[in-house]
Amino acid sequence: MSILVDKSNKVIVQGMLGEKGTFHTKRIIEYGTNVVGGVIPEKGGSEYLDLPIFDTVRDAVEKTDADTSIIFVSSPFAGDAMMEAADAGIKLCVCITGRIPAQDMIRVKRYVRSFPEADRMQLIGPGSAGIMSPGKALVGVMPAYLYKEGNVGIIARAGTLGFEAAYQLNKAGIGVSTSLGIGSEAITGTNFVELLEWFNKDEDTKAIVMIGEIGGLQEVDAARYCKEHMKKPVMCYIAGLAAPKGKRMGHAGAIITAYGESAAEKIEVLKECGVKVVPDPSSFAECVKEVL
Amino acid sequence: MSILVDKSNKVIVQGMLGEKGTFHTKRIIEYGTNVVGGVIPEKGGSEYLDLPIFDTVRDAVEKTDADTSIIFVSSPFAGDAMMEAADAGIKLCVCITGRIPAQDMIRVKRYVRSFPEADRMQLIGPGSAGIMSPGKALVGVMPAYLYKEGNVGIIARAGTLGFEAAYQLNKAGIGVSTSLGIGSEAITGTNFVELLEWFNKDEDTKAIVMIGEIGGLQEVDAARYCKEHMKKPVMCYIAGLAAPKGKRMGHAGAIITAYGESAAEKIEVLKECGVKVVPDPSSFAECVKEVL
Amino acid sequence: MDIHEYQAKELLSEFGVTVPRGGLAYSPAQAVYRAKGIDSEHFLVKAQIHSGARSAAGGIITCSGEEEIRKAADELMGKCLVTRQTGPKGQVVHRIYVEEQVTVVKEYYVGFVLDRQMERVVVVASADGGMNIEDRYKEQPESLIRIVVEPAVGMQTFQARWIAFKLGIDKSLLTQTVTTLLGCYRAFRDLDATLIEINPLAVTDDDHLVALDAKMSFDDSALFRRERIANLRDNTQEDPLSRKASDRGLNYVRLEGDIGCIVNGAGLAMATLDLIDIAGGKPANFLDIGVGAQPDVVNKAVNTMLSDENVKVILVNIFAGSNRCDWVAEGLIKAIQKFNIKIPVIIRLAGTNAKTGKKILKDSEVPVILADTMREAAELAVKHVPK
Amino acid sequence: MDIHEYQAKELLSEFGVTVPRGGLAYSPAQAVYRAKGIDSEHFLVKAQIHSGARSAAGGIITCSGEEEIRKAADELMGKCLVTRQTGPKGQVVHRIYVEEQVTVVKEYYVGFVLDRQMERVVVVASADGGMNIEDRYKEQPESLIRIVVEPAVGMQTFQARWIAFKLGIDKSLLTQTVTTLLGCYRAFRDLDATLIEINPLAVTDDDHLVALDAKMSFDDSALFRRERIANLRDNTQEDPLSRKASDRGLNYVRLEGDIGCIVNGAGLAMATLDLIDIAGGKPANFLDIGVGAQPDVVNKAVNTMLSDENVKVILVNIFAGSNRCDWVAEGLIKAIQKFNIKIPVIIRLAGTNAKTGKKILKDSEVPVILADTMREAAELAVKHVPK
Repeated sequence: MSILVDKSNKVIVQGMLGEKGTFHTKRIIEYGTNVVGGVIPEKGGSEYLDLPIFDTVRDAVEKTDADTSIIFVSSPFAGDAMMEAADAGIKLCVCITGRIPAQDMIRVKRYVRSFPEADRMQLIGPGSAGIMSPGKALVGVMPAYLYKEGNVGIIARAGTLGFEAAYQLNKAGIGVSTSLGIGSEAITGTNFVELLEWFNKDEDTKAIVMIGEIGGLQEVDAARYCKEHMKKPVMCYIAGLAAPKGKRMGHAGAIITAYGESAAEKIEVLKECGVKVVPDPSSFAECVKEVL
Repeated sequence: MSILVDKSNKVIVQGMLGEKGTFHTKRIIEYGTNVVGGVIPEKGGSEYLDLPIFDTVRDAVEKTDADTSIIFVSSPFAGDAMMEAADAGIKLCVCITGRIPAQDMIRVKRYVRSFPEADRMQLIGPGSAGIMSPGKALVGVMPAYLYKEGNVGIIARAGTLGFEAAYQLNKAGIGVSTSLGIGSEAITGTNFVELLEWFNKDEDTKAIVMIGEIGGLQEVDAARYCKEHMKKPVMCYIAGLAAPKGKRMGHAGAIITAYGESAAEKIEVLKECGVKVVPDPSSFAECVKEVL
Repeated sequence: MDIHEYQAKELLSEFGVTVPRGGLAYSPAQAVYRAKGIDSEHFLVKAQIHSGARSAAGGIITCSGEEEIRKAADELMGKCLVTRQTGPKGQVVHRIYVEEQVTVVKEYYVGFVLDRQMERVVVVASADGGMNIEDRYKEQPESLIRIVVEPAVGMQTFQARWIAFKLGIDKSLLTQTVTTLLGCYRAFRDLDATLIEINPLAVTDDDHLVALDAKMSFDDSALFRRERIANLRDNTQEDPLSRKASDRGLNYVRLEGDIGCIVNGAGLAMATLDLIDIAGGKPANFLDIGVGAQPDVVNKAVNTMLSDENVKVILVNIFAGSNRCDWVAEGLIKAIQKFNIKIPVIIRLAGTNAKTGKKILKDSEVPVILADTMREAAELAVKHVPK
Repeated sequence: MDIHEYQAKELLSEFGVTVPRGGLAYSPAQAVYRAKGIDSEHFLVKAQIHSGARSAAGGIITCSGEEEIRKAADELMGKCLVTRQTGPKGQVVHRIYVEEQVTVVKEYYVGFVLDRQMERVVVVASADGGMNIEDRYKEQPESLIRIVVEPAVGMQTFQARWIAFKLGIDKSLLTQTVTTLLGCYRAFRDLDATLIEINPLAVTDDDHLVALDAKMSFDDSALFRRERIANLRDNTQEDPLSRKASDRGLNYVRLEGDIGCIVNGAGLAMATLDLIDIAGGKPANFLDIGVGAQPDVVNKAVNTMLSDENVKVILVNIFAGSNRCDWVAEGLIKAIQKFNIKIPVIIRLAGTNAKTGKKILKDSEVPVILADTMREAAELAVKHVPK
């Protein structure tokens, strides 16, 4: 098993025409993911990379029964692309594009929430590295060869650190059930807690590696969730313990910052909740070995 | 029993300073309703009609534990007043003010829905005649002497027709459990179906009089609800069977008009669903007598 | 509130909608002058009335050259146009719009309207522009494209693109279409509109997407904050009595029959019309004096009623909630005496101080007929209509 | 992106916020000229740097008369101000704002900021305006007023009124306060701001509510649609190397130590800093070349790195996902040869084509030190820092 993506997902690509979109779409197809089409407004009816192209996500869903979408649309238009996916009935949307205006993301999340919970689209990203379920499907930009089939789940905010963890595990002979990049933007879709819930239910996942970083409180929420609900070992590395304190403007930012946003505070809460803390980003494999 | 209001409601008045607000607040207090204060921005800390006045609804709720609000604030500011009530934790808000811009009402309803269902404010109106539970409380502009205690529920879109029905029932010796005016504006809060649900559960209500009119589909929804769920006799008068077809502008209005918006169509659906149709607005008492 | 085509076009063009070049005229001479300012060979001279379907009613005339424009304008000015939308009395033309005639390749229909069921703005569009869109819709409802705007976020680009693709608009015009549709939506939202209709939205031979006609209506309840829109009101397009009543704070609606109705509250007005209908009569109008009317309002109401020459009987149906029947009675007596009313006046008073009110009327010398119930009042009114 | 006080005031005044009269100057002579255009006896000469807390650092000087203004401007121009917010390197003053001095009766603090937890705009306010608002907040968190804006409907009047009442602003100033707060909210929304701060928001002796200082920051990701805001960028307020890097499409952050780090991806950058810290070293900077960097980018990165004279060791940590380690290796060799680099270069390559990349480096003549893991690379870098 795996979470969110496997061979059954019917995937469409939004914005596959650019260099990045083309490069990764090819990789995704090569990996064996069930890509059923692409959406390129104005190019509907044509083919690209041997895939049927549609003008709109609705058309694509109607014609191909697609349930999953991956977005490479450039940042000024990515918010619209996410809403289009939600409107068309896409169930899982992975937005690779990052650097999306915060107000666009506020709108996207409001829009997604305007659907009844049962129909609501699961959004991964923006600024996500995507989802990789080794041996099943790749809906992301992960270098496939890094990932070995196995039973460790990976959830990383920063994409490259997720790759790094998979690489270290692979070298140590450890495989992955599903690896997800959830992005480091100010406002993102699915967070640690929701994915921990999925992993908790996944029979094939025996342990989970979380890779957090400074900013936000989702690691703290995840720590609390682990303490109360998690039936499997979770270990977590928090990047940025030595990160410089940025220059700041005004007082408001400091005032609204909550306890748990700094790396040290996150680590403190994780430890309190019994989550194993990975001391440095070279020790993923060693830590996983101890619990497997 | 009664629905929504009785002696236990703690009521505040928003916008009691104007002529209309003053007149009706006096009436409401005279009726014995538990009015605990008023909200008049800039006048907080003073007294008016022997009531403590607050600058904000939040203040009023904090100091008086108010759970109910009635709004007389003039129409440009009434949307803001409804949102303020919702924000302050008011559970039941009756907006007497009418002629509120449709876009304001779209916002108000969106705002009210942004609260979790358990905390969500019940909004009656705008353009409502209010709520009258004879012998218990008046949170509205009904002439109190028209209403006799009893077990007929009244729900009217147009305020004066609700008065007319109560008056006819009274002359025939029939009393009312609760009477509500829900307003005829394009976009309103609580509708027929929700109130029928309340009346369905109310032990003291033995029959319900609905007074609908042309436009909208809520009478159709109510008819279907009656057919499937209603355990008590419901009778309904639809005003406007002889109303002139208005001058119209363009085609869009005609296109989006659905089956069930005209008086004749409403009556047809009501009959199909087994709801007794009151043939004319002079026959409320006769119709009720037949079922009681 | 409705506005004219030329006003709607001016507003929409500020929101990025392309419209043909044109100019407003109040006289044939001015129409010619306007045309001279536009570099075009062919013109349309268009009657400005608050109604669509003007073309079929002869309200739009194609012209070439000064003389034809003058003639067309002369023909239209002051003419009463009866269209499918005006009702049988029609609308009189006081303004004329002179516009370049563009060459049309394809016509579409686009409408923005507030859907009260959904409590949202709905966009409807059809690849068949033109006059009989409702009929076409009734025959083939699936031919209509329909988009619902989520109020929390507003209309999105993907929705505009979807409409463009479903309409089958050429892909080279995609950006223009999106600009037009999103522009209309912003105009709708920013100006408190209740209707925007572009029919037809046309593709021209030089690949432009142009609004050939435009209609806009606005939310009366929001005019307090839309001064610019309120200033676009054209009184000549409204029934003079209705205007007179509304200037006096009353709501007057002219109908086809002979019984004039003075009522308080819109619900009671509808109920009164229903009862007259059941009794076999026909109302000449109804005049809603509002829920909390004061004595002087009754005077104004009677005065307005008497200006309507179709009224053969006056029916007064008052249910006093916030107001008082004795006030109404006094107001009626004064008005009947002052205007020396000879036609039958049937009065039904109920609610606050109804007994006092009835007594005042009985004790007075004025010849009124009192009724106890609404039904009785309606029946008496119908009975008193002169055969 | 941050902007200056004078720019923020100009923007906010367009949204209805009242600000004192003032003028921008690039020289003492211009400062005097600006003051002459303002009818006031007392002036403030204010250093324009991208930082608050300027007053305590001597960046704001009170003046009367031409000579004092000239002297104050002369003192400030070119001065490096170190405030509580600038960091130890401070910011150099290149622009001066001359403003009328108003008489203040009472000061408040108001801030608008995007709360990423709530995914909403949050308004914070305090009846204690001034410099030490964070300290005050830590001591008495309940003294802070806080409003969350529901994004579906935006900030509402009742919320602005609530803030005004809680601040205890005199009721005669209620309308002014509401206008100011709703104006700030609209500016925040319409300009894609991430921060608006008015500190202090002051009541003057003539009963006006005036923004005495104003700060605004903007969402870098939204600058593509805010051309006017993007044009307000003042390069002199940014680290020159950081600017140079960003012109080349790289992300450079200057730090305090001696190890220069070239990495790809922000996550890997943070991890690298963490490992250097664990190994007992101090980074001089980090330079993120992005996730999918091409060969020429490496060249640019090394060039930028060499402009930083604090760099004693270069640490390259690349995890190739979309890009390729062989490209990175080739780029590094070319750059090392071209710039004739003498300082130690530690390289860790992983991911796509890592083996080929390492082989290319080994086979080349350039003196680099290869590491297998991130940890090893960090330890080697620290070891090679000259004592």
